[in-house]
Amino acid sequence: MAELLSLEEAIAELVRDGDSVALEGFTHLIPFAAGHEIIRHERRDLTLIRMTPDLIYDQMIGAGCARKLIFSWGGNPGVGSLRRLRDAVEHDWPIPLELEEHSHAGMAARYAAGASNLPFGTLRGYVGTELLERSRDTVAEIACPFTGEAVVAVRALRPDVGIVHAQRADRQGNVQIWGIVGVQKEIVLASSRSLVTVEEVVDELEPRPGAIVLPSWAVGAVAEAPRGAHPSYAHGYYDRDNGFYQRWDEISRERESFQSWIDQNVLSGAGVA
Amino acid sequence: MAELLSLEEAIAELVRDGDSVALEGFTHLIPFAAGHEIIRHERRDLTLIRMTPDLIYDQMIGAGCARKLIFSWGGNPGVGSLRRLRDAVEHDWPIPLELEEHSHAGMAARYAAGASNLPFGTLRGYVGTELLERSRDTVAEIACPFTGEAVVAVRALRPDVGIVHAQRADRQGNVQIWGIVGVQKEIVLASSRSLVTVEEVVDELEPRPGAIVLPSWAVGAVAEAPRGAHPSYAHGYYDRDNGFYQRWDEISRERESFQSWIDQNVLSGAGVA
Amino acid sequence: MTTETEAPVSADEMMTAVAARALTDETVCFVGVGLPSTAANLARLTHAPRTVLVYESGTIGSKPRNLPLSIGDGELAETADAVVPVPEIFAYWLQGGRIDVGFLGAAQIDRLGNLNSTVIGDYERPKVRLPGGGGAPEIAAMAKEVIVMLRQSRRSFVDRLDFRSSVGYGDAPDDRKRLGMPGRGPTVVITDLGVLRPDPESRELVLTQIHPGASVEQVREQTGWPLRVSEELEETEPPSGEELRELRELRATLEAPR
Amino acid sequence: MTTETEAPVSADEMMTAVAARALTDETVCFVGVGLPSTAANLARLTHAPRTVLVYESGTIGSKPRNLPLSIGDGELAETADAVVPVPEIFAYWLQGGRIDVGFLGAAQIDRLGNLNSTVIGDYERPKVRLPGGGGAPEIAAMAKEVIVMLRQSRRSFVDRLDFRSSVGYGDAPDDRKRLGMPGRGPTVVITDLGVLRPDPESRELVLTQIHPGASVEQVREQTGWPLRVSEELEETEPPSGEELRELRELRATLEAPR
Repeated sequence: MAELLSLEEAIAELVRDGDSVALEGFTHLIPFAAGHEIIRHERRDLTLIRMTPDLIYDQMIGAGCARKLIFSWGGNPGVGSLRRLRDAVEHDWPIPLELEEHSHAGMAARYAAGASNLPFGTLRGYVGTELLERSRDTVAEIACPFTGEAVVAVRALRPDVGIVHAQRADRQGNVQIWGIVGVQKEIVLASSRSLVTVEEVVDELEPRPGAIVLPSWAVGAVAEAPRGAHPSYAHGYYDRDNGFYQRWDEISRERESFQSWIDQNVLSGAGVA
Repeated sequence: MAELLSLEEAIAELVRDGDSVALEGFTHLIPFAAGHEIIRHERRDLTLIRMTPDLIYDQMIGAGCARKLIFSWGGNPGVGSLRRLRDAVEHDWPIPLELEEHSHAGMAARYAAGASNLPFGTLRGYVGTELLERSRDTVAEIACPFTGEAVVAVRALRPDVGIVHAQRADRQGNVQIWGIVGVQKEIVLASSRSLVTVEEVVDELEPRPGAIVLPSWAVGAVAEAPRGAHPSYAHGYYDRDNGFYQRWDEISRERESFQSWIDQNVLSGAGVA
Repeated sequence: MTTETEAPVSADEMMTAVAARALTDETVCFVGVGLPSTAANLARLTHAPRTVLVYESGTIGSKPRNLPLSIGDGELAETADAVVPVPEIFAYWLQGGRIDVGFLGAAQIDRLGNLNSTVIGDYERPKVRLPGGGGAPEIAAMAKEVIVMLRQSRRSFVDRLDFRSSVGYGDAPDDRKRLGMPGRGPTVVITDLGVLRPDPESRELVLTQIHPGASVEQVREQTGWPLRVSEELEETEPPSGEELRELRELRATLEAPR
Repeated sequence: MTTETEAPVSADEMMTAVAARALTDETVCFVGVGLPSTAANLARLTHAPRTVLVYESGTIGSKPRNLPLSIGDGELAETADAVVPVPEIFAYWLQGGRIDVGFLGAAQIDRLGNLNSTVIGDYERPKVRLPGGGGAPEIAAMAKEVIVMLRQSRRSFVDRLDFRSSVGYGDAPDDRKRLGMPGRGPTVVITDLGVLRPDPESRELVLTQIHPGASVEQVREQTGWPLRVSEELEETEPPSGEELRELRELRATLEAPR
């Protein structure tokens, strides 16, 4: 049964220095509040895992939480670069950042393999690209034992901690997610420990079209975090704050402006931007 | 875009002698009407594929449609044996039946691999059982290229024709299924040609909790077949006819009683039992 | 609904009640139809209300009021916390290592708890073609532990299986480890005569419990190998009035028209 | 909403209109944000109303009224025929061979249509770290054909990519076949100056169409290899009044507060 914790308790308990941590949510339901709590807890040497690092990892990388990034597309969607990510890769600021780079299809297959307790996932991909050569530890060509055809194996991802945001949980800790469901289920099931932050805890999860439910006993902890996905969005609760994504380009441009934004909006505990 | 056809036209057009055909539906939404239409069309030498052959394949095997059966559990659920299946395997009546036998997990992985255009699926299974030895053409042990761990590869299933039953389609041929969704999506996507029989064709598919939609352009043909899953059930339309499943044990016990049931209930065109 | 509680306890009822007792609360059970489904639901309705029932049709957390005749009855979906596709139930949930207890039946069992549900006689020319493995091979491998339920006779408790559909302890005590099976294997075998458990060293099934009215001699007679009997053989507590009432009410839902 | 139709046609508008025209009706498009999404929606709102938009966030058949800024905006889910998990969109739909047209952008392209969206400079010590491959490597491999959109300059049309993120025609005309790629590869490359198409034999990109106001000289100057020009070079038809109006209305939804 999932424990109902405060966000602060949950991060303190679940995320340790040196952990591999996946905060997922494909554009939708990105767990910003949880990421900010990790910054406030000053966790270090994390291996951060996310298909699209997005602003949340730009912030965590700039704040010095990450030693390594496992990802597949590291831009600011519709806007441009992730400037803190680039500064870490191009200039080792604030510390060097090791990259493990995949395609979206590969990352999705790695998560699904992790959720399935398989050591690898299989796909047709990577062939002919330099991604294959760059990632020999986690991508390998294998032959079909029946047809001899070459396909690609990608190493399963089993993060130490998986964190997602969802719309709702009930008081028993059952979680309900609707709209774009991304890889939310896979992350919770693939990770050794898991946390779901939710917009609200309700008495009963009313069935909804397109909703999936993660049963309480498959979830580690649930923490209430209203607007916890802002500036991304929570379908049925609030829209994506496209303006903030555009402003981030300016905020994150210089180390100083970034630092002062983090100081005022994250470290002060004043809550999400 | 899916063609809207009559059931008779659809079977005439899609199912040919010698085809591999999967009529799926895991207990729920078993396409009985389509199976009966195949019997009426006197299709022969089919390779029938289904996780649970159930009464529909007992009928098709007894009627002489099948040369081979690919399956994982061949009983009458909650009742006992499939007597026509047994008669074919044990006494070659009406003709010999070749078996390709898997586990449920293996069949599900084979369908998913087919839908994914992969030559094989991967699972932990079969090891230590005689199923592995009996099915060398379709099951093989492979090693993880990263950890060296042994896992099992199962050959993908890509039936010539995939047939499922669903609750509804709209006039464009988009299909809606809810309740136990089984492997309905996988079969439609894994097969070269596909047919979805539906309880009714409606103007609009109103979203429903737990429903999935197969877009028209991913479906070959749609045919209206009210009560087309009887004696299995269609969630929201009618319940499972448990009494018929129990009576089938008697009907199918002798070749004569079976034959006369088929004559009166299928071949006469009088419709489903 | 009124149900008979004064009729004598049948063999099926004894097996079901004993199986239900083997479930502690908050256990996640992967359930097949028949006795296992009855037992898991009985546990849920008596001492283990938070037992989670997972059916291979993809329903997670089903709470049926009526016993299902098939693994995929509509009520299992209606009362479930979640319904997932069949490939997912096997990959993410069973293989993912999230099932505490798997229930299995079989036509034959051997002394190391291996099961046959495939054929009697030769595979190519069987005397009886049985339904086959279904979900059992992977349940036997992946569930954290397995409860086996079958009636005891020389035809079912055999020296040598006609076909090995599912692995108990294989051919030797450490075979599960060698085969890479994460689950512990069969921890209890419940029959109409008694209960057998694997010896902690050799993994050979040992009679540890005997039902009221059965004798050790009778159990030995119905076992196709020289049966070991525990030095601390216990007698099964008969089903209580509450167990019997709930059980008979449950079974009545199976026969009642819906 | 009123929109300007008298302003001169911008480079982005020209590219978008040309890309939209490349889509025939009932095409299933795998779409990324930015110009591709605008082009596919423009096609849907003009000559190809049954174009099916698939976004990598898992939305199938999205019919947005407002242009999405990100690949996963809520409106894409709300207006979709189906929303599926991300592993499924890549496995069953893209890899399953159900995508007719994939749209791709890039920072660099070479003469055989291979793309770089990963780094400028050395991978370990990049001058510019770009976002990376994302969905592109598998879209390039699996979509039945690929439409590439990028602005033409010596920095983008290069003799040698700094990194090969996605395969066009590899290093030789039959490389796609050798690599087991089911799709045909890039069939058209649309720039702000013109349109390039692969030579049927050598697969080298050839200038086949030039936009009004651009010259062959100018295109050659902005290409980092000796550019071949088709003997039947055509001039692009400028966007019609309807195309321009729909396009500007669409783009206005991107900037408008929601």
